Amino acid sequence: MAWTRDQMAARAAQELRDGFYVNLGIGIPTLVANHIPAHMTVTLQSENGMLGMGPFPFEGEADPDLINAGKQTITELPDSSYFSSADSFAMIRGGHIALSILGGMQVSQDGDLANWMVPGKMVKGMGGAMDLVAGVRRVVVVMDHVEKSGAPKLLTACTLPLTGKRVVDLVITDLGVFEIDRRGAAGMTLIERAPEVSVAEIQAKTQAQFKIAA
Amino acid sequence: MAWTRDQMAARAAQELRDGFYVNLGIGIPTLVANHIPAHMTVTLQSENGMLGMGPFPFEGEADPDLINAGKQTITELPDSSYFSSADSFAMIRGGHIALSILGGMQVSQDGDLANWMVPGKMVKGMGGAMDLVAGVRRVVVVMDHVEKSGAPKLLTACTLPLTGKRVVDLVITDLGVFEIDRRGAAGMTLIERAPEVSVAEIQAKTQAQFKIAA
Amino acid sequence: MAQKVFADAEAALDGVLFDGMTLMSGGFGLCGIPENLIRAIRDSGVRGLTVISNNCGVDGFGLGLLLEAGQIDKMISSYVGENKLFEQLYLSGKLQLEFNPQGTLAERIRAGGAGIPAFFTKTGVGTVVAEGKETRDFDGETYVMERALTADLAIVKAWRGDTEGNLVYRKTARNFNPMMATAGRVTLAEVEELTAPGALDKDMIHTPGIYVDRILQGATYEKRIEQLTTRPRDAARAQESV
Amino acid sequence: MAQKVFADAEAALDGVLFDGMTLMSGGFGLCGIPENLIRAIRDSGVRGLTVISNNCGVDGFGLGLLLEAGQIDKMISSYVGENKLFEQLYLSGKLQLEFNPQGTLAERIRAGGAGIPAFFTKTGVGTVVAEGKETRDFDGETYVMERALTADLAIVKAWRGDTEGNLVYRKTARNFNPMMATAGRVTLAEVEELTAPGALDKDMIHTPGIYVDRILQGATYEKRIEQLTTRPRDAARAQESV
Repeated sequence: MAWTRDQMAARAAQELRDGFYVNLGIGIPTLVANHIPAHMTVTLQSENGMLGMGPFPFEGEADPDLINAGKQTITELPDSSYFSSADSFAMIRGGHIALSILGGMQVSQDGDLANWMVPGKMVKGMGGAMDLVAGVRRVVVVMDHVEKSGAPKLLTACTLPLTGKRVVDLVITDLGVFEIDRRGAAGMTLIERAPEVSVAEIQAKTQAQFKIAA
Repeated sequence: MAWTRDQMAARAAQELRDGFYVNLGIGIPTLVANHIPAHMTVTLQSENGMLGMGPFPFEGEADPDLINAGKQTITELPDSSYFSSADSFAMIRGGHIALSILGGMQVSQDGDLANWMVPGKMVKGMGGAMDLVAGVRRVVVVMDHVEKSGAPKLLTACTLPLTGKRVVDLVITDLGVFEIDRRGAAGMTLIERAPEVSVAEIQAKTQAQFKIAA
Repeated sequence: MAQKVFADAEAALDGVLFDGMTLMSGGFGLCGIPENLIRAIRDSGVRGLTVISNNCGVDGFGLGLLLEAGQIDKMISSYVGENKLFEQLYLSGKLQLEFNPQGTLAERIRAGGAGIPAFFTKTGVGTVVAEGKETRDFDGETYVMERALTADLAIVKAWRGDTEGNLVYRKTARNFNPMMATAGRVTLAEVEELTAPGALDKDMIHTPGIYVDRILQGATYEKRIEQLTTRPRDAARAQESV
Repeated sequence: MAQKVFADAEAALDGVLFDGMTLMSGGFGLCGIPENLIRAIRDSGVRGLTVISNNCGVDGFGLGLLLEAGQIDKMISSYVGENKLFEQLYLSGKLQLEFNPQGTLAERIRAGGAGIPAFFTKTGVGTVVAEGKETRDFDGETYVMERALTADLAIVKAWRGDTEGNLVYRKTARNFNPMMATAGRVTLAEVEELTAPGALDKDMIHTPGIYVDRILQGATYEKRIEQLTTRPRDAARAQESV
C-alpha cells in the first residue's frame, strides 16, 4: 500500500536530528514540520530571510511583512531572526544548513535533480532551489514515484533541465526510500519499501538502476 | 614660507563638498575635521565600522566600544551608524566614499603611493590603506615635501613597497599642491605654492617630473 | 546643506528615469516592494526597462503594473511563479528573461555594491545557469564564475528611515532591499515612517544613509498578501481570549 | 534538547583545541576582542597556532598573551601597529606573518563563511599583495583574485546573546566578529550579557544563532582602551552641567 503524502512527510521527518537547522521546500516537505518529535529542537530556515519559522498565524493576525519562501503568511518564534537575501544565501551556500527537504520532478540514479522547469510549458523559475541543493549538507527529495501519466520519475538520467548535478542524498517516494551515493560510485539503493509494496512493483515503475539493501 | 600642519589640513579641507562621505587617515588628515565649513554637511567614515564619526569624548566619557580606525576613543552623532568590517569595506571598495585624505611616505609622478612599510625597519602593516586607495573615488595625500633627512618624497617612481598603483589624485605638501592625472598621461602638475615658496625651491626638493599650471 | 528628503514618489523620481535604463526593485513576492515608486514609474511612461527583481509582482500589482503597461523589455529574476502575464509574455517571446538562482542573484547584487566584479559559486554548476560561463575547480570542487550586477536606479522599501537616509527593514520585508540599495548608481528609498536623525538605534541600521540618495515617505501602503494562510484558534486559546 | 550554553570559557573550549590549528579571533585593536576565551586559550597551552585576526593585541593583553607564551607560529593580519613583540618576533624570523589589506581580510573571511571560494578585488593590484596571485581585467580595470579563509575555530565577542546563540554587537566592537562567526568550523561566542530567547529584537540580530556552536557569558571584561583621547569640556558646557 503506497504511502500517503502525510506518511511520506513522516518518513522524511526521520531524517531530522536534535539541533538541526533545516530548510523545507513547498508542498509535501512543508508537512514535515508537523512531524518534528516533541523532544527535538529543529529550527526551520526560510530562504527569503528568516531563521526560526513558526506556524501559520491565527485568523486575523497575518502580517504582510512576514511570509515564508512559498509566500505564505507565517509567524515568528522567541528565537527567530531576520536577515537579508544575501545573508540568507550566504548561510545556505556556506553549508550551515544541515538538511534540505524538497520536491522533485525527476531524480537520476547519480543524484541529479530536476524540479524547476518544463521547457515550453512551465516556467516557474528555480527560485532558491539551485542554491539549496548546491549548498545544504544533506538533500532529501520527497516526490511521487511516477508522474500522473505513469511515467517514471527515477531515471538513469534526467530529461528535464537540471536543478543540480549529483546533489541528492535520499529520495522518499510513495513506494519507498532510496539512498544515493552522490559523491561516490555506489549509485542508488532501495533501503525501504512502503507496506505491501513489492520490489517487483518498484522495479516496474523505476527507470533508474538501483540496488536493493540487504 | 612653508605651510604648517594645520594649514595643510585647511588646504585639504578645500577638497570637501557639501554632502560628501569622507574617510580621513591618521595624522595631519585627522586635523581636516577641524576645518569643515560650518554650512557644509560632511560625514566621516571610520573603516573599522562607523559612519558619522563625532569628536573625541569629554574627559571621563570615553567608551571602549567606540573607537576610530586609529584606535582613538571617539563619539557618535545623531545620524551615525555602525556596521561590520566586511560591510565597511564593501562601502569603500564599492566606490561609495567620495574622498579619502591620507598620509604618505612617497608618491610617484604617476600617482603611485607608498605609505605602509619600510622593509627591515618599520612593519606597521597596510591596515585599510590599500582598500581605501583602490576603492575611494578621489584620493588626496597630505605629507611633508621631503623626509627629515631632506630626501625627496615626490619621486619619478616609489622605492618603498607600494600601497597602490596610480591611485593618487592630489598631493598637498608643506610647499605646494600637485594634481596628478593618474588615469591619463598628463602626469603631475604643480597648481599652488605656499606663500613665498619659489618654483625653484620646489624643483630643488622634488625628484618627480612635474609641469607648472599656467 | 544637502537635502535627501522628497515630498513624494513622483518628486523623488524627477530627473532619474530614462528609456532603456536598468532598474533594480526590492521585494520578495509582494513583500517589501516599493509600491509607491513602482506606481509613479508606471505613471512616468518610461519604457524599454531592464528590471532586476526576484519576482515581477502579480497581475495588477507591484511590478506587474509595469509589465501590463509594456514598459519592461527584460527581466533578471529567479522566479516567475504565479504571474500569468509574465509567463505568457516570456513564452510568446515578447519579454526577455534571464533566470538567476535566487542566491546567485542576491550575491551578484551584493558584489555590485561592494566593488567585486566577479566571484565563484557552486550554485548552478552542471545546469543551464552555468552554460557559457567559466567554471573552475577549487580544492576538488567545481564552481562557476558569476559577475556583479549594478543598475542605473535602485528603488527600495524600508519600514523606517531618517532624513539622512538611514534605513531599517521589518521582518521578511527586508529580503533584497539592503543589497539593492548598495548597487544603484542612484538609490531611492520609500519608507512607511520618516524620522529625524537619532530616532533609529545606531547599532541597528540595516542600510547606512551613504547608500540612499533620495528618501520619501510613501503616501499609502496596501501591502497586499499573496497567499493568506492561517490556522484556526484552538479551543483552549479561544476560551482564553473570551 | 541541544544545549549551547557553557558555564565559562574553559568549559566552552573543551575538546575543540589542538596543536597546529587555525584560529580566528574577532576584534579591532583591543575593541571587541573575546578576552575571556583568549585567556583560557593561553592557559590551555595549545601551541603552533595560525591566528587570523586584524591585529595581535598589545604586549600583555588580548592576543598579545598568546604571542608572549610562544603559542603562535603564524599571523594573518592587516596591522601590527604598536605591538612591539609582534614586530620584533616577525623581524627576527620567529613568527610568520601574512599581511592582508584590511578589507581583503574581511571579505576573505566573509567568503569563507558564505561558500564563495574566491573573488576578485582591485585592492592590492600592483603591490606585493598581488604577487603570485592571478590578476584579471573586467571592463578595462585590473583585479586580483583572492581566496576564502576559514578556520578550525572562531572565537568572537558580542555585547548580548541569547541561549540559542543569537548575537548583538555594540558600536565599533562589532568589526570582524560577525564574519568570523560564520567562518569557523566551530564557533564560540562570549557575551557580556546572556539572555533568554525573545529578549533580543528579531529584526536586529547581527549574528543568527545558526553560526554559534557554544556561548558563554564572560566572567570579567577589562575592555582596555588602547588610545584614550578626550577633549576638555568647553566653558559654556561646563557651566551648564554645574
